[in-house]
Amino acid sequence: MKKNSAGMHLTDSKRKPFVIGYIFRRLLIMVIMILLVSTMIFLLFRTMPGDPTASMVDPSIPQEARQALLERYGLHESLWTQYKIFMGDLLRFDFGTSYFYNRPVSRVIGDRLPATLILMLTAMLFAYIIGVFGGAWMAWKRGTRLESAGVAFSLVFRSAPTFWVGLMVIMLFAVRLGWFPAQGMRSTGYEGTTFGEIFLSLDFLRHLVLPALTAGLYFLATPTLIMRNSMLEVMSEDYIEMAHAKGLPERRVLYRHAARNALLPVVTAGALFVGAAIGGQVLIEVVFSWPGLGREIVQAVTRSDYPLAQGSFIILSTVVMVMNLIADVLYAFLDPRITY
Amino acid sequence: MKKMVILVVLLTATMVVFGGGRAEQDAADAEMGALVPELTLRSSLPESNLVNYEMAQELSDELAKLGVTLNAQPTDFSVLLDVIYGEEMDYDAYTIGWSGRVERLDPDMFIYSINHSSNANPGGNNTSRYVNPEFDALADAQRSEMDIAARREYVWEAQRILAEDVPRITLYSRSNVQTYNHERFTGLENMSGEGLFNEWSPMVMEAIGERTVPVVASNVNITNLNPFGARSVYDWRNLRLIYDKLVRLSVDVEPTPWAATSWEVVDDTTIDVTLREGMNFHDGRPVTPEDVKFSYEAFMSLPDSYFAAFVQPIDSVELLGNNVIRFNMEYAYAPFITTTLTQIPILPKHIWEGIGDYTQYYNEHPVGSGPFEFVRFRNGEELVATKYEDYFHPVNIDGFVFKIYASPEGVLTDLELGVVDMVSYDLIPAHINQIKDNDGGRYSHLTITEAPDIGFFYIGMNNNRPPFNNKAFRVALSYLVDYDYALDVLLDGYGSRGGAGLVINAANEFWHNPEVPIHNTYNPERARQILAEAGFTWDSQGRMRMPLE
Amino acid sequence: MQKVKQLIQYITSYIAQRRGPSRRPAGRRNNQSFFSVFLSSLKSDRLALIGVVLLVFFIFVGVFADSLAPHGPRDRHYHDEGGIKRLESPTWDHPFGTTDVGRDIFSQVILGTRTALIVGFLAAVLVTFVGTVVGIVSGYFGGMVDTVLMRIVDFFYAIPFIPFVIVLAAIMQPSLWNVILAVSMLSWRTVARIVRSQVLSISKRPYIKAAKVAGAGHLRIMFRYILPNVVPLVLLEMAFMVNWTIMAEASIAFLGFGDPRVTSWGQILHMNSVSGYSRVAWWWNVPPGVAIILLLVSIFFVARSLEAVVDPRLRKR
Amino acid sequence: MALLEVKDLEISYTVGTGSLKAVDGVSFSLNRGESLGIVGESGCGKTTIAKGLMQLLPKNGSISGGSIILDGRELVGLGKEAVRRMRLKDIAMISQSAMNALNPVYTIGDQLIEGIQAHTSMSRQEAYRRAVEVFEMVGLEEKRLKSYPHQMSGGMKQRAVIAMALTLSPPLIIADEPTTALDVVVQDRILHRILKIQKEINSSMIFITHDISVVSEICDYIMVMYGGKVMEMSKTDSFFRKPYHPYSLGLQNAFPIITEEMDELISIPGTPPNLLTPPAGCRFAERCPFAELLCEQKTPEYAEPEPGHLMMCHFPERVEEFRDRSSHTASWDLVRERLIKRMEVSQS
Repeated sequence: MKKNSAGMHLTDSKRKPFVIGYIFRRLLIMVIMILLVSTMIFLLFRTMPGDPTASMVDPSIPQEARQALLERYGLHESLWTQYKIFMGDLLRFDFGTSYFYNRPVSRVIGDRLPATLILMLTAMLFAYIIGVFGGAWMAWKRGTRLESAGVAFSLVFRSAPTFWVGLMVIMLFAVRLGWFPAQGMRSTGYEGTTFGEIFLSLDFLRHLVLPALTAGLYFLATPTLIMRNSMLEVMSEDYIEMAHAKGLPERRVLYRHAARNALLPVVTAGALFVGAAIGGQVLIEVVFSWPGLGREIVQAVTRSDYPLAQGSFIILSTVVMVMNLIADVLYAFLDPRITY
Repeated sequence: MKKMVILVVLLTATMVVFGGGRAEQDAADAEMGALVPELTLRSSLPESNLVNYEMAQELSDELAKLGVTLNAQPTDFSVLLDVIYGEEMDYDAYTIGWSGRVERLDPDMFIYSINHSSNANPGGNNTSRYVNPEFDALADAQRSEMDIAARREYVWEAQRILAEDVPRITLYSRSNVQTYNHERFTGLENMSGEGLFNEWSPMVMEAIGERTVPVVASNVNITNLNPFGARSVYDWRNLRLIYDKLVRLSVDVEPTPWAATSWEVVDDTTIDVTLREGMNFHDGRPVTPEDVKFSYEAFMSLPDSYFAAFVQPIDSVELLGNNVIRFNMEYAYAPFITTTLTQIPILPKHIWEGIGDYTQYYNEHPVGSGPFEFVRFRNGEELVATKYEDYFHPVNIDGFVFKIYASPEGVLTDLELGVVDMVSYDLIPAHINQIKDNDGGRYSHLTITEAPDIGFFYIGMNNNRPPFNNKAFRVALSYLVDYDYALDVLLDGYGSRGGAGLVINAANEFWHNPEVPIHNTYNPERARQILAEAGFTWDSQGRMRMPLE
Repeated sequence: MQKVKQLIQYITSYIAQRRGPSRRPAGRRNNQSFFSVFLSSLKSDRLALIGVVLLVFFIFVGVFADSLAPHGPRDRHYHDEGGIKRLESPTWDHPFGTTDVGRDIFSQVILGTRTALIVGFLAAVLVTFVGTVVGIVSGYFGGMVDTVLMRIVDFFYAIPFIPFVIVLAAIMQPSLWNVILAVSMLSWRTVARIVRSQVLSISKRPYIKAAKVAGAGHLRIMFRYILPNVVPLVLLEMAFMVNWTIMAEASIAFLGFGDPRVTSWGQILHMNSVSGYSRVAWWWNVPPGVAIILLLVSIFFVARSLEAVVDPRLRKR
Repeated sequence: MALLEVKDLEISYTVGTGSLKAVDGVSFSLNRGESLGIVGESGCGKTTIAKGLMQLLPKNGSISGGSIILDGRELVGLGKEAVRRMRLKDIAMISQSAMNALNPVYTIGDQLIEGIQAHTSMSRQEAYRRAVEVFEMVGLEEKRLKSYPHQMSGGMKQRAVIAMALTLSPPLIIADEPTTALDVVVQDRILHRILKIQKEINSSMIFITHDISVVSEICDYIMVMYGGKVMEMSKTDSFFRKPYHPYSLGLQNAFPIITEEMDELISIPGTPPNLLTPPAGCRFAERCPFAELLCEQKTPEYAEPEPGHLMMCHFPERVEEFRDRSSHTASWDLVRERLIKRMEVSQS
């Protein structure tokens, strides 16, 4: 209950003795899921046409050389042997070496993942802050033109392809108005190397604005509309009338009592939305030349860089699962009725 | 509910109309030849090569008018390579291209490698499966002829045969049109097949304004900093500025002594090279003949490196003392100086000798002896290099930043915003036009450069299979290609004309045979005529049939 | 005994009184009221009305695309004096202008409408079919069946969408079917979950228990008694799936994993971006972009109104 | 002077195109320490009166006429802030559904303290002590303040809701069917506790229920409502000794008073009138076993057959006959047949 900073102190401190056990159980399931996802993706890649050497070598190279390459990457082995090696490595957190980068996949991903995550989390944060307050406000204003306008606004941006909005946003804010940089994650030749220097600098934040805005506008409809519906539902609850009957100020009823409860389904929906959101990042990354993992996946797949594509896919899956877990735990913190 | 039902019915009806095919009976016209089989043309995807994609679709439309079904199937590049280099050799036709890398100025690649029958087997570069003994003899002869004028005779004659046999139809060559910011930099060299970001520009270009480190834009990511792992021209564009080479091709594509002060052709299979004195690697250690020997031998030990073809003729490398390095060849190899010596980088032996498998080394911080010193590389973002103060040749800029974009569109934006100073790839026609139009003076700071390219893009045909095994069919096909559409419309004129069997174009002045007549006009009537003359017929349904044996 | 009877009579009449005029008929009659409620809600909900009008318009355009499109999608158009009409801004002949090689964008957008509707509709049907079956089976049988099915659902929840479609597209030849297949493979999870929770609450209703007691078979109960009650919800999900698919198709096409030979809105945008004229020829990327927005928005507006019908608590707008 | 004076109160709802009067011309007054029970079927307007007093009407509802005077102050037309201050402090409500009246995400204590602090300048500690006091009053342990609603039983929750109403010792408490959701044994205990506390702190109480027997036990006065109007109002003992209105008679049948011997339960057939199109005459006429033509044409006036005993019927003098006939099932069966016939007519 540390999360509840709203000034409420009267809580039963031993309310959630099972949280640790629950998280542990979930993590266990997650590991199994990851192994399943890995198996699936492994098999998918082996059924892919075109062996990786095709795009790796200059076409003018003799056939024997291609054979040598296949052997170097273990691609001449039987499927089962390849699978055993792959899974064995995976259990040691070894995704293998990228055919293209000649570099451990984990390091390639490590370079790219933070950029993807930060962009996504910023966009989600943006969408959720605006969406939660906006949704609550729309529920309050229900039946008015303002509400219709709010609904239409959020749905229009949910209906617009992000890459298209991205192009428009670049044209407007970067090219015409020149307010923000259009491409990349930081200025050319930016020196910073530590996490703080990279991700907390003003330069980075300026680059973050447009892509995060584009992604955020797309995400916006989910929290806004769910919050609105949920608020409408909650506002007809007896405890809201009770809060009024207690003579509490209207704003307190709206935000302390109604919004707090209405938030619960928003959190759940958000968790399920992450899966769609993190995949959709690819488009934003392409449009804004954002050096994220999504672009890497696209390249790895087109070049049949199995280890990198597999690794990225597995990592993205893991991110989705971790986000789901976080949302569930968050939900439990928000709703005291949930016990594990 | 009613509305939903209607919707379902309507949509289903649409699908039936949309997806339903016509199944017509084959009313075999008995006495005619076999039907021309249904063909598949594997073309590029629009995003990898829009012109090839378009031309393939157009050819499909043209053949349909002649009663031949040709499915132009856009195919991913790696899949395409897998198909045309695969064991099964199972394909009819495809579109692809050969890039005009500087070393391909030597005719060996375009004459021997892609047309000789010895390469017509699976995995070989003769993906047209073209076999002509008369041609083979010429191709062999030019290879071992060390006298350049005599060699030219062979090459010219070989071109004549190709133009007649039409093993492939060249669609077009694309010019190297690039751009740079003339308000910041001057003195750039534009090289054929290389563009602006070649081996020379970074050394000779000069800063005008305050910015002394140009930002070079790329729309393709760098994958590798390891010379043994590097597989694309994009990797090499940077590595060749960090690692030095014995010989460099000058702006006029003349071999110029570089890290080597001179070379001597002792006999057809022996070449002596003298290494320049006083050079150091970026870590301060001297460059020695041992490093050179090590580098060449390392590449010789890897059959699948980017340079495998170039070191293949080398038998051994000897050190003769006095900085002289001797290359013993297995057979006479005419292009040795222009290709091999200009391509193989000199690596520091003290760094590499301890590494087991060279190809698996990431080489996080490359150390070479070239004009630029590696600073850092951020995957997907940028590679930064700084001027190497100790270099024997003057360098005017303080370094460069190789900045990576996800799309040409992004580069154009940053060109306009002044973030980028020059590009390292060929601009697409649309962007050339936009920069030239200079709407509202937005691109006034940019200069467009143009150089012809010796590479070419073509429609490949499997000469082993009907109907492509019929020479008349191939020739007729070359009349169905709208070369004007490719050059004037799709390329906006930034390129040169293709033609039937053209492999060495006019940009390669020395080797190109101007006297060979090349069919390069669109004339469907003539095509029909050629086919009719060759015995092709059309049945009652308008389908084309093969000539009777 | 008499007293007990009277007590029951009292209780039932009391319940009837308490529920008052707002009680809704249970069972099959739901569907009838569903559409009439929807139609009547159109009168008061202006957004839904806009949505219906737009949607009908798009369906009309999609169905009659062949007749409505003045030209073929790949036809090149020439000036009278012979030159190709390259990158011309809108004129009467070409209401949305022409592409860089002289193709009529208006015709392409019209033909793209049909593609969007077909892709969206097909995938939505597949998704809702699989999702509904899994949801009903899982919710109805419960126990081990439920556990297993829900674990499978969890598995599919862990797969990132666009990367998965890209992999699928790479494995198979680029085609519209990839998008349909990928959407279907990953999106039934949502429908299954929602249907399951609905079924869980429905199975507790007295008439289901009554049917069971009366000896109705599992299939009969699932299809005769449960299915009609989830239909409104499923329709709603189907609407969202249509949108999801159209958006996915556009995204995949933009990334270059679509079938370039099929005229779709995403493909028009992709060709626009590949050609390099995206910033010059606004008439080339605005029409397909706006078409996507309008079609999706119209479906959202209609779905939103459906949602209010499905969930009476939202009807108080 | 009376604590609460309600005069000609009218409350209307706008529904769709029309509007309906859910409460139509209700007047009553209540002295300090006294309690009034309001009974009637669902939809008769009793809860609407409660909401009207609290000014907690939903958005489509409003007080369209009459006045409510509490302690000499007119409540109708009071500003928002004044209304807010009045709630809990002057009029507290014990709500119908204790199950849902507590916010599930906050502890009971927090919700109590929040109410106290909204009206007083008490510190958190003081408010907490007050909360403990009222918890003791309703018989809950102090540690329960730290519980969340879902951790308590229905009875405990109901007591917590009662405690909440008591925190500021308001002069008027409105209990709106406070025990409907509970089982019979708990119901009884809670009712008596409410009664006891009401006497202790000497506040007035309005007790709303559909269960007429409850009123007989705990209220000083009773008001029977039907279709938004008061059908009968009197002192409780007078009413139970001698109910006058046919509707009251029907209600008594439906809720046998335990002390009296009754053979059978008789319910009133039919449903309350639709107030969007209220009947022209007496609102109960349709279901009344003794209705005559006059009843369907003309709204009756209030009669006062005994001092302080008001009723709305055209035939106060026939009360003895009504009482007798109403105890027979046959009279009510007649109504049922009449209703069925009418339904058939309107359908054909």
